[in-house]
Formats: sequence, structure tokens, C-alpha cells
Amino acid sequence: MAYLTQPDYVKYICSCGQLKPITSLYFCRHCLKIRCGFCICHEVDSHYCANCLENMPSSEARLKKNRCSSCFDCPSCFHTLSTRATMAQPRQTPQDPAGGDTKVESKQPKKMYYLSCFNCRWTSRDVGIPDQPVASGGWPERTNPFAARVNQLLDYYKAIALQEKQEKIERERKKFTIRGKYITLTDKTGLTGAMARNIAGLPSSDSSCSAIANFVPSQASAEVEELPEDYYTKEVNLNQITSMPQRLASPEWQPVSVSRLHPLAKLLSVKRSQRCRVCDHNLTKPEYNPGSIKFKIELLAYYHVPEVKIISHEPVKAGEKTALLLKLTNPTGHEMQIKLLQPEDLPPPEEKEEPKSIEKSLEKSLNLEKDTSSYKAIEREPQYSVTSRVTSPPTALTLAQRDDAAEYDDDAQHDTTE
Amino acid sequence: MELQDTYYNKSEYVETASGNKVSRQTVLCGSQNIVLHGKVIVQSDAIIRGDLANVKTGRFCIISKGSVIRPPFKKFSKGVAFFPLQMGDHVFVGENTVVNAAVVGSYVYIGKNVVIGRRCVLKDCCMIEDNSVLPAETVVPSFARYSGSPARLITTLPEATPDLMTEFTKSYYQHFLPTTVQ
Amino acid sequence: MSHNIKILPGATVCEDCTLEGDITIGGGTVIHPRVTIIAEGGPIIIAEYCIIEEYSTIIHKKSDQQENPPKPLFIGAHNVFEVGCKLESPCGHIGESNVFECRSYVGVDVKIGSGCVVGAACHLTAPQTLVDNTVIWGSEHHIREALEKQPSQLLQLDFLSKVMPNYHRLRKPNVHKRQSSTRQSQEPSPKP
Amino acid sequence: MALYEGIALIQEKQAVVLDLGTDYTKFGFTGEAAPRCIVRSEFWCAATRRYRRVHDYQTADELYDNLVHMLHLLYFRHVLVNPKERKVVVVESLLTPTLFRETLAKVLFTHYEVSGVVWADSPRLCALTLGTPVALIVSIGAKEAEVAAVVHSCVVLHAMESQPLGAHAIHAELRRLLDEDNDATLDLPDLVIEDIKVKTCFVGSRSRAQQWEAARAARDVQFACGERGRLRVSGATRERAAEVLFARDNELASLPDIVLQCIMRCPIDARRALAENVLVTGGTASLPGLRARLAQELRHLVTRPPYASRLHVREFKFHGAPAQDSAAAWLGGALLGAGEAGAARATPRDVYARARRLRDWRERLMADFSTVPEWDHMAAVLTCYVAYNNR
Repeated sequence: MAYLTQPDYVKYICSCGQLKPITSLYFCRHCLKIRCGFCICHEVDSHYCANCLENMPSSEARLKKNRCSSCFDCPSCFHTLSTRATMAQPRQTPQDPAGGDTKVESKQPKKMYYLSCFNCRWTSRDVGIPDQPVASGGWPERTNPFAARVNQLLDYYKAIALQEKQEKIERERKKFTIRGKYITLTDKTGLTGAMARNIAGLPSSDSSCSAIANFVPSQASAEVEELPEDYYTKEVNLNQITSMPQRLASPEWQPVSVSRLHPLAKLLSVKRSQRCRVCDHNLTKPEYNPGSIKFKIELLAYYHVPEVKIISHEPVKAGEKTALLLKLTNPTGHEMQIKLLQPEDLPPPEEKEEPKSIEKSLEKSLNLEKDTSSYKAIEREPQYSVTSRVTSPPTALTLAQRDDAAEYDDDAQHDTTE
Repeated sequence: MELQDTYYNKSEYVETASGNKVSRQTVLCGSQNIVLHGKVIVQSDAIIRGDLANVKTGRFCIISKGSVIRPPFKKFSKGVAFFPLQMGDHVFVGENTVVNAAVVGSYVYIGKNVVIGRRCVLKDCCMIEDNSVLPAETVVPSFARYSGSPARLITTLPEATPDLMTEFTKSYYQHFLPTTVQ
Repeated sequence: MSHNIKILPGATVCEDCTLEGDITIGGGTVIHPRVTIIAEGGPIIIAEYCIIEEYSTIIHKKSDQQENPPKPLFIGAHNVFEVGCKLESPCGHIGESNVFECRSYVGVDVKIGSGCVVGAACHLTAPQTLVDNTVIWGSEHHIREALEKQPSQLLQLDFLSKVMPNYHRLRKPNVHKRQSSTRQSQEPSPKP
Repeated sequence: MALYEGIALIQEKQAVVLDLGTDYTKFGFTGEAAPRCIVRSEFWCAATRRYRRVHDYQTADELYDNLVHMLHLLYFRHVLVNPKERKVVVVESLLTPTLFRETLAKVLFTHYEVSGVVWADSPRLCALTLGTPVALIVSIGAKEAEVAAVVHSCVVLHAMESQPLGAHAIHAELRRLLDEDNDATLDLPDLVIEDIKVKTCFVGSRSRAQQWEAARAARDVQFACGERGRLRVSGATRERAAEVLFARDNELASLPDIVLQCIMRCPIDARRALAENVLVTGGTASLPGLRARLAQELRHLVTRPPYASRLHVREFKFHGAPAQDSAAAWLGGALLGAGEAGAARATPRDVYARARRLRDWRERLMADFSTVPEWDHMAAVLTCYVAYNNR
């Protein structure tokens, strides 16, 4: 846990050149290389709601705009809203004519539900949303005020694009008509165009024409809404004006007044799986269940690469030798040979790999597939500043395999340098 | 960095058969309702309110100085009920932290000066940073790292968190030693 | 320091508390263990049906411009002081049905109306007045006005006053009649 | 052949639209009326334990890392789709630094391996949301105010005007005025300044600004500001913070000035149409009273030298985009990408992989128009319906 609460003292060089602590590294079993979050490919695995911890199939998630259907966030402070029940004495509504048999039931108090925030005490009653008879949902939904106009615009531009395409087809066909007789025949009956559209599943040209014909460009007006005269003298109630985060939380409406805040359907979260870019194998794949912390595949460096910890060190003084005590742990089930080297003794990245990968990438890019050469671009030289030099013991160390039998495996080797 | 040894006064702490180390300077109300599942450390001035409802912790939990573990209540139309508070294995609760949660999963790290609101659910493998405030009824999903007041998801935890937490609580327990010479 | 602690019947006060000075605790109020109430600058009167949870601290601070006899710190009914909150006040008046959430801090020059919520870990140090139904939350001290008053905790008090005697040693009520109106005339408490 | 291409494009997944602003990022899907999220352009930096702004960078590598983190946040926290599967429509200003564009392209293509990117400039996208052949886009963003004339789907490049008159200018002025109001160097964080601006500031009318001493001052506001206690925001401050946009000096670089200059530099036959099709957009445009004031200033200044003699335009008309102010350019992107036309204009990944660089509009300008498919297409879309309108 020290990795989470302390700065990263020991960093490893990833195969892409990034310096990362061991906890954020992966180990690709197929390439036998260390990978990090920067040089692997992240993928959305499954959608779930972080509040009710229910999975949602991705098709449904897309349909619901990645929002949970039963959980809501507070529009005022963004904390999760809780559903609260009250016993409501049903109001006498004489103006409700269509309630013949409901009136009989409404003698007893009914359970009504409203949404309430435990953090800032906002409730759905604050903005006049009526209480609901069912606990889950049924909350009024709002539509984007511009939806209709945007759809018009969309239809219009689609129609134009279509028309243009057809003109292009027409032009090309005209070129052909000189040569072929059959086509001229069908052309006279006007079949090809309609057929082509049918095959393509495109709307018939009439509708696209009407979309163009009925389109009205935006009308400019000379009048601009001015501030009302009392705006200057009016007392400002800061509690009634929304803040920027409150506005932007609902991009469609961006309410200015607190009274227009509406519960925000909770945004879903995703479980991610991660993939090695070079060999396309999965490095991690979580289990489907949102509450589970297990992984189907979990190729972490933490389980494969010796862990180095600093046990103690003395303050470094110029020109003097100080002691540095390191602890190396072997997490694998195999014995491990370790040799400490100076930075300049590091073997350069294998040159042999280089031509091979280019060849491969050429081959792949010809197939219009994933192009590995592009990913080369993000490799960098590792950057570290050296202010001191560690004299390492010249002998190779042997780390025994992990001893699962011992409850506390504390018997990793210690090594001192002077 | 490796954990440093923490020393305690031998006369202050009671060690049970299952390896729990509990300071005498704590307030364990309704101790018959408190179950510590072994190798749990409860440090001085911590309060565990077993009188309100049952409190259960797993193995290798650390409850630091001045923290308050308090089962949450919920109001119903007919009265108030205090819910039992369950805590998984390998949980760390920092100093002066108030835990009003309903469930704290395993491998959870709660920093110091944190307030965990009523009926929160902390799933396995999550971390609440120091000085955060988790409002009532928050659900913290697995591998989430929350911070701030009110606490928000800031980033995710590494996949190896269960192992890191296990190692951390175990080595904390190992390094929690009685003062030898006095 | 003169200890003059008056506990009215129906109050549940744990023995494991630090109570110093002239303190009156109203009926129906529940004081959990490890609470510190220090009336060094003048008497503290806690009205009925308050809940004061563990590690809460209420201090009536001494100040230079103190009146003689010192004004009491009056804490209205139905206030909830959650775990670890701290209230420091030289004089003043805390309304009714307020909630002081966990680890909140209310400083010297803060006046609090009724139905307010001081959010968890909010430190109110600057001089200010909270009007009724103010809610403050978060590290940035966001403020809003609640529509409704904070719901009363009578049900919880009911439960606590039944359960706590089974587990805790309690201080016995020592006043058997309501006499909060006469108590003003008691001897001034400040120590030299 | 062409038909089957069309089918493939229709069945393709919705593209995403990215408008990576200086302060706020708008991100969402094409064909939708509003972005899915508008978030601050910043991400949590674990090393420094604070939020880091995407636009804070010294080197290209730093920017690359920032963009990787930001896009990760957008894809996996907000929009929840796999980057690989979708094309991206990037909404950009015409004045985006080349380094930024190139790095963004590199991040999208090599890091996120998106299948294609459409680069679209904000003025034309804003014009798309109106559907008019001619539009004058006044976009007031975080850093700069840009005025661009869009005539038949082409931006009149030599007439484009830009001045650092955006939200940041207002923030700096507000900061100064608040220090004066409270007699202290407050050194408030940006977010607080923004909050004060959003909640209290407004733009007064021209007549008020003219005789502003005489006008009855607006109400003071006591702004509760966390542990700092209450700040005094005087009525004058509320009104004058945004006055920097209209402050004129010899350089004639105020907001109305650059609007007029832009019109003046446009072809003479387009000027009247431009003035009658003004769209004021960008986040800062939502400041109460800004539009009205701009209209008043324009109508007044156009009768004064140096404009009176050279610009025979007397009428100004204003459009309202079918979107919130901050999302107008984004909406244009969503409209553009929704049609198959948008997808066809995308720079595919393999093309980028070969060339490793983007075409800049300056290059396009030099090139023969008909050889650049993107340009050609956009022009075609609009000329086509211009022809229709003239029918």
C-alpha cells in the first residue's frame, strides 16, 4: 500500500521508455516485455452503474446515452440522490374527471417518493417536481429545446449530401450510356435510380427533396434581447444563480436559475480490459460482475518482475560513500538470477528486433490492418537525472522462488552496498 | 519504502488469543456486539459503538488512534434502526476518522481525518484519501480512489491493490511491536 | 472552576464525558461518551432533545469584552452535534434543529439561526451569520438554502434513551423541576 | 461501387465530436443535439497530486502526454466507447498552433488508433448550425475573440480578426477590480474568479457605460467565498469587469472594432449580408447583456470614423444558434459528422501513417482548390443549396 500513499521512489523503465512504479506496469507473457498504461490499448469491457452496481449491456447503454435508469445525481452538488418515501394524504382534486375508481383508493394515505440529497439537502420538491407513486423512476424527462431544429438541420444536410451523390451517379451513368444499350433501355423507364436507391436502403429522392425544399435557414433579427432595466438595481440572490459546474452538468439546458435544476441520471462507469498493442493479447480482463475485484486475465508486472524496495538509506554527501539497503523480492514460483548493473552497462534495446518489426508492419499496413510502425513513434528515451552513483556488488544474486507455504514471506534477500 | 516499526506500551495493549491487539484506552461500547476476527489492531482513543448495533471486522484490520466506528441509523416510518456495520479483511482506518458506513469491503484504505457518511457502502478495493468527506449513502465502487470534500472519484487503483493491501496490513501488524526495554 | 452541572429529567448523559463549569442539560437530550463541554466564559444551556455525539466539543470561550454577569450560551432544541464537531462561542445563540455534521467547526464569531446544516469537515472561522435553513457543504463552503427544515431526530432519541442505559454508566438527573427561568441568577462562574 | 461505399458508411458507428477548448472541452456523438459532456480541459495528475490543464505545456512531448490523459478521461469516463472503433470530428480554431494540431493528430492516430479524423474549423461549423449561405461568426472563447466571415462555405481568411478578448481578459480585469473593492491582494484561484463572474457580472448597456458615473450603480453583492469569508463585489465591478471587451484605444482593437474591421475587409458585395447575419457564440457570449451591448456598439461605431466613410452598412441582424452558446461550434461538428459526407472527408489512418503530417489550411490555400477533396466537398455542399436558394 505504500505505493498508494507515498511518492514513487523506485521506478521501472517500461519497454516504451516511460518511468513507472511497478504497480502500474504489466508484463506481456507473449512478448516477454514490460508494458505500461501508456503503451497498451484500453478497451471498454462492460458498462455498469457505480451506484446500484448493475450491469447494463452495451447496446442498452448506448440507447440510454450511458446513463443509469434508476440512479440520479444531485444537480446541485453532484452527490447521488436518495429516494425517500413519505406518506401523502392524497389531495382532493375535483378537476380530475378521469379518476372514477382511483378516488376510491385514495382514501388511505399513499406512499409517495421524492429524491433527496444527503449532502446539500436538495430535494426534487425544491424545483417543483411532483412526488412519484413508484420508487424507481418515472421522473419526468426533459427534451432538448433545440432538438427539433437540429433534426431539421440534420435531415437537410443529409439530403444535400444524398442529392449530390445522386448527381454524381447520374454523371457517371451518362458516361456509360454512350457505350451500353441495355442501360439506356432501363434508363428510359427510370428504373436504375430507384433500384439503386432501394438496394442502398436510401430514402427515396422525393423525401430528400422535400427536406431540402422545406428547409428554412435561420432567420436573423435586428432585435437583441436587452437586459431588463431592473436588472441593475435588483438585489442579487447568489443562492438562486447556478454555478458553472451546475450548468455544464446538463449540457443541453445549462440552466441559469437554481429553480431549473433537474436530477441528473447517473453516468455509467466501465470496466476496462487492456491489450498489448504488439501482440494483441489481453493483459488484463476483469470479471463481468461489477462488484467483483477478480480478473480473468491479470498479467501484472507485480506478479512477474522482481520487486525492489528501499529499506533504508543515509543522506547522500558529495564525495562520500553512504549505505543503501535494498530489498528484492521474487514474486514468481521460479528461482531468479539477478545482477545489478550501472546505467551505462544496460544492454541497448535489441537491434535485431528492429528490422523484423518494420517488415511486419509493412506487411500489415499492406493488408490495411493494424499498423505497428505507428506505435513506434511514442517510444521515448527514458529520462532520469543521475546525481549519485551506486556501487553494486559484482556477484549475481539468486532469489529463491516465492514461498507460498510461509504465511509471511519475509525471507527475500537483502543486499547492502557501501 | 518499507514500513518502520511502530512501538506500543505493552501494558497498554491487550492481546487476545486470536491475535487482536486492543488498547485499553479505547471505548468499546457493547463489547459483546463487537467481533474482531483476528490480528486486528485497535489503537488508543478509538471508539467502536457496539451498543448501537453489531460491529464485525475481518482479519488484519487496523483502526488507528481517535477514530470512531459507528453503526449508521436509518429512519423508518415507525422508528429508527441502527444497522450492523461490517468490515472486510485488510482494512486500514486512519487517525481521527469517522466511519458511519454500512459496509466496508476488504482491502479498503481509509486515510486520516476522513468522514464516511451514514450508510455508505465501500466496495472491496477502494481508497479514500486523507481529509476526504464521503456524504451519506455514497457507494464507492471497486478500484476507485476518492478524494476531496465532498469526495469524488479522482483516479483508479492499480489491479494489484488486493495484494498491496494484504502486504500492507500484514506488515503493519508485524511491525506493531511492544516496547522491549522500559 | 465551579462545577454546577444540572441535568434535567429525561436527559441521557454518559459518565465518560468532560463537563466543566455551569452547564444545564435539557430533558430528552442525549450525550454520548467522550463529549467535552466546557463553560469557562459563562454558562451553557442546552435545550431539550439535542444529540451530542462522541468527541464533540462545545466550549463557551472566555473573551475580553465579557459582560458581567456573563451571558449564557444558549443552544436551542433539536440540535444534532455529530461525531467530532467543535463549537466555540463566547456568547450567542444557536437556534433550533441545526445539524453540525461530523468534524465540523464553528468558530467564535458565527451566529447560527435555525434549521441550518454545517457540513462535514466545514470550518467556519470567518465572522458570519447563517440565516435559517442555510446548508453549507464541501471544502469550498458551498451555500444553499434548504426548502424544508431539517427533520427532527425524535425517533433516534427515543431509541438512544432506551438503549444507552443498558450499556453505559449515566449521570443521574439532578434537577427535578424545570427552573431554567430562575437559573440566570446563579453565581457567576468565571474563574480568576 | 460508390453505392456500396455508401452503405458501409451508413452502417458505421456514430463518430465522436471533440472540441478541445482552452478552458472547457466539449465531447459527444455526431447526430446529437448537444455534447455528452462539457468538462474542464484538465485531468488528475497523480505525480503532482493536482489537476493539470491540457493547455499547460512546454514541449511537444508534454502536450502529447496531456492529450493522452485528457482523451483517456473523455473516452473512458464520459463517453464510454472504444476509441478505435470510431472516427473523430475535431472542432478547431483556424488559429490553432500547428504544434497542437500535429500532436493531437499523433495522439489520435497513433495512440488511440482512431480510424479517421475530420478536421473542421469552428467558423464554418458555426455557420452550419444556421444554414445560411453567409454568416459572420463572432466567437468569444476563453482566450480570444475571433471574428470570421463565412461566405458560401469559405472563410474569408484575410478578413479574419482575432484579439485576446476572451474570458481570461475578463477574469484579469475582475481580479483587479476585486482587489480594489476589498483593498487587498486577494489572489483568488481561477475557479473562484469564474464563479464570481458567472454569478454576478453582466454587461451594461452602452448608454450606461457612456455616463457611467451618473448612472445608478448596480447593487453590491457580498460573495461568500469559503474560508476567506465574504468578499465585496461592488456594483461597479459587476458591471465593469466585461468592459475590457469594449475598451477602445488607438489601435481599434475592441470587440466591436474587430467585427467592423472584419466586415470591412470582406468583398464589398458580401458586407451587407454579413452584417445582417451575425452569430455571437462561444462561452463568454452567455454573459448577460453582452449581445445587446455588442449590437449597440456596432450600430453606433459604424456611423463614426474610420468606418462611416468606408463601410456603408447600417443594419445589423443577429442569429441565434440552435445550441447553448458554448456548444455552437460543437453542434456544427455533430451536424457535419452525421452525414456520410463528413465521414468521407475524414483523413484515414493509413493516409496519416504514410504522410505523418496534416495539411494546414495555409497549404490548402496555395493548392488548387479542386485537388483538395475536403475543401471541394464543403464548398459543394453549400454551393449546391445556394444554387437552390437562388432558384
